[in-house]
Amino acid sequence: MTYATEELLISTIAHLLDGLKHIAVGVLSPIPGSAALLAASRSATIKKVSIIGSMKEPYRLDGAVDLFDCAAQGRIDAFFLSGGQIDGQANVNLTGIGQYPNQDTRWSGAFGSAYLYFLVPKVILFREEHTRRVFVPKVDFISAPGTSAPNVYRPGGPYALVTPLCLFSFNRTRECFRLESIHPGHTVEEVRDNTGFEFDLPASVPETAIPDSQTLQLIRNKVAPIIADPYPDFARKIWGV
Amino acid sequence: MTYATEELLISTIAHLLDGLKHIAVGVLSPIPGSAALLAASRSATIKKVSIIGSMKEPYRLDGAVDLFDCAAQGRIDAFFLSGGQIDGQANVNLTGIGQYPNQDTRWSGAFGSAYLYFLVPKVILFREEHTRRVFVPKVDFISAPGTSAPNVYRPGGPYALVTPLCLFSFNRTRECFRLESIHPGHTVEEVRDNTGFEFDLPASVPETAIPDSQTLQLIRNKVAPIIADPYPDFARKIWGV
Amino acid sequence: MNETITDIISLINQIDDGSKIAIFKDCSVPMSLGRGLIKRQARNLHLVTVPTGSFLPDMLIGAGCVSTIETAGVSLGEFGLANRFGSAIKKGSVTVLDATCPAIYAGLQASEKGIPFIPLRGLIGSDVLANREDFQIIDNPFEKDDPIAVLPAIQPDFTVFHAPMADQAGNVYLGRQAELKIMAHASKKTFVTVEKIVDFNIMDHEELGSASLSHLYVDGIAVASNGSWPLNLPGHYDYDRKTIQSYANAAKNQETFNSWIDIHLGKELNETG
Amino acid sequence: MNETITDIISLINQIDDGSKIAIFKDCSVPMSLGRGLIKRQARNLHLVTVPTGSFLPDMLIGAGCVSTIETAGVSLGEFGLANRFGSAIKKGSVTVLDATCPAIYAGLQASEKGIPFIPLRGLIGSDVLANREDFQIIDNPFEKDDPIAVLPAIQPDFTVFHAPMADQAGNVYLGRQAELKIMAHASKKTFVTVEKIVDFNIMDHEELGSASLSHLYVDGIAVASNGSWPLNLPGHYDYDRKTIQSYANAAKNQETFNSWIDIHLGKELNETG
Repeated sequence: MTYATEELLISTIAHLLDGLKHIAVGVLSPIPGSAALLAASRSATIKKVSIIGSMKEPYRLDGAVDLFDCAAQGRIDAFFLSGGQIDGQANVNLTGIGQYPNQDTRWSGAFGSAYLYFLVPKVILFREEHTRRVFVPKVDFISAPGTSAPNVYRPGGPYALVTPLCLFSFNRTRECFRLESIHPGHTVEEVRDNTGFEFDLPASVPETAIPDSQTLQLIRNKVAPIIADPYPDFARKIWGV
Repeated sequence: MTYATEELLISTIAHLLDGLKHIAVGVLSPIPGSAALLAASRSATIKKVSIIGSMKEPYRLDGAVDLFDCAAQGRIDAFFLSGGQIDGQANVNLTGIGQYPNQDTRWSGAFGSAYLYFLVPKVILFREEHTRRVFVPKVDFISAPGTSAPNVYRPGGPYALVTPLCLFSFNRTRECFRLESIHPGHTVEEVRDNTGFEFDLPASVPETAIPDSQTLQLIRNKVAPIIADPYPDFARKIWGV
Repeated sequence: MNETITDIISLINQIDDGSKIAIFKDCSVPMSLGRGLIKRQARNLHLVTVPTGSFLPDMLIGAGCVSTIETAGVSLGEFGLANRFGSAIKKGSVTVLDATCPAIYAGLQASEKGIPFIPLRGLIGSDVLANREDFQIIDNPFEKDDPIAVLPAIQPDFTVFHAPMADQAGNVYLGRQAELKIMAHASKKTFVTVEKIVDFNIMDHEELGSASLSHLYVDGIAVASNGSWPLNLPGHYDYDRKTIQSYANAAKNQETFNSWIDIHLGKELNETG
Repeated sequence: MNETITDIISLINQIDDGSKIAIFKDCSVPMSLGRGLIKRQARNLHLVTVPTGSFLPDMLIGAGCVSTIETAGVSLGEFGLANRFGSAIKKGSVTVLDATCPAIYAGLQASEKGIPFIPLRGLIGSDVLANREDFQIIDNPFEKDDPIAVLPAIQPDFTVFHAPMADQAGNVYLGRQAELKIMAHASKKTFVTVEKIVDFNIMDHEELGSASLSHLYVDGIAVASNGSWPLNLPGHYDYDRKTIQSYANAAKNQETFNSWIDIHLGKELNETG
């Protein structure tokens, strides 16, 4: 079966969520949201997928305070972050470019990053643009640090980075990313050319597994109708629903 | 008009509440509760009387956490405390008699005392038994201290002590009570004989004002039907309602 | 069927001896479950009364189930002193950790927020604070010469309560008792007995939803009809004053307490066991 | 008639220049009241977005009403960057106090509890913390070698929001937006615009009551029909996407923003002024 790039990304992220209990997804995250729903649709362990901003059961939360408290209680196993800039130590910049505070380009702000990144065991970084503009040697502003001193309370942190080119894992001891697989049609050179930071590389980099037909059916039949509620434009574009 | 002792106490306490905005009343407090309702019935300033444990509007609170938060926000002007023992520095013992922790007699415990006593500007102490057993030189256990060091955050504290014999005020600077008035039919000697602590005394102690007929009508027509809801036995005993 | 929905015996058996258990003050009290703990002779429980306690803590203490009680006060209210509690304290058979009502709530709210401690006003100069080795006074870091009490987070192993209803997904309608949410959020596990299990999703219901606890925080649910008896369930049934009075009379000494318990646990056996 | 019930002009005129104002993120936003503040040329406002902001902060900044914004982020969401906000930051005409979402909530909850500060996890090592002179790191007094951030309480002068209904006593039904309670509890005063004022007591209603704010915390109420327009009021009306898109386009530069505001404030004048 043919698949859309988005479906490959959904499938790749979903593999990272197997065996978890509670996955939370932030705003403006149709692909991570779809991945969480896909994982839940085939996993007996996943008790809840929370979609921030959703007012519908079973995806809604009891308000935003509840979300943050829930994470601090250790009741959220995975969350997604993105960044205007992400560097090789998994530092995330959601705040802006240039000299703070009067930045040349101001983005939104840190939101919950410098909190959930510390408390949620598996934070998956996801960005749909894989360029040296995004993946920089050093972020201009650390909205949330990728790593912390050993005495800092930090049960959580970066677990993986998914882009349209590849999947990285993050090694918390070595404080750097490792290229785990390259999506079909892309090369190590392409990843290197478009990544501004150094990363670990296995001797031979496997190709990312493509979604099998069962997975695609789950995505199209189970996930698409649900994700169309918070993200109608996305669902229409990818699946015509 | 003749009046019951309880009506005199209700009237005496109500005078202490004039001009306030929000009065809160604890559990098992029919006389303070009636006094608060009486004050509210004739005062334009009183916006709310909260009766802890009441499930009825407008007397209920949004839960117990709300009560304590509300006090800390400075939104409760008066509250009532009692004590198994009360001493001359207005220390209150709600915990028990004898050597802590294995006390010979254990009462309930401090409840909210070592909090509301600090935060509510006018805390009125009320006890229906005026004996040396209750009003002791020094409490066995300070559930809540009457006074604090100057650097301790304490916008609140003891304001008055009402008993079946008399009305005391509390002088926070001198850290002692002052006899303000004696209820009709009682004497300074009687107060002295039954009080285990020293207190200030004016040259001439006035008699407590008895409730006038308008006050008694308010108590019987307005207050009694309301207080009968949380305290049916009390209302039946005093007013036959 | 959701696997969190089970029977009351299963819940009772999962509450190990030595557990730290949070119980709400005077309504939503899981009396059926409490009697079950007495029946199975639970031992060394660490009770956290939220923030005060009445019949259930007194009964559990009288039945020898409790080694520690963390409380702002235990009393039978208009029915008088909690005599099994008082007697155990005098004998020293139960350790009491005295607190204030807002201190209990604040400790639970700290646990709810995943913070290790929380500051709280009051307490300074009281014998409550003087006897709590786990409470401290620090300087407010934002103000000169402003001492303030700091309290460690309270994380119970279990919150147990009784509620009007749950749904098949495991969501529980609480009604006005919003403090039950704090307790569940603060605890490792939450067990709930309910009057009934309904067929609609409670959280989908616009008005019930905001007064309900998400299944995310609920680890076990069992139906227990009249599960708060002889205490009340607001909006559903009132106190059984006669039974409560008979308890208050019996609990004045251990022998009459024992007889009362024998009679009433026997009853429980037939009703829910 | 309760004296807290008044008209929107009266509320707007009571919000002095320089006030610290808390606004909820993306629903229950008092847009009518916000346009009124622009119309009366309010100045030097200190906005606290709870915890993030969208159109209203961007509009108020574009109109020159704001000198400081305390926020976890400002964005028009799917409509893109908040360009008046970004432009003001670049020029330095607005001071930004960057925070995280849970830090804003925790600061308000500290004010709600009347505690001067509150600890919070995260933040350490971020440039958010590094740039907040009013945030500190202390040692957890209950654990060795455990640094933790402590944040001062946030006490706004005003919380302002829009809600479905209020009653004659001044109680306000909030629906699911429980955070609005925290904001009102934390603030010196709370002003609410509502779709309607109902004749029954909201607090007496078993199901509405627990999702409502007591009149004790409400200092002013005014009817503003469609008071959240062009934003949504959950359960009542949806976003007006066309108007929001026209704003997002116009706000890309100051001139087109000014024209947009002129048109839409004129409209407001006729509708509510």
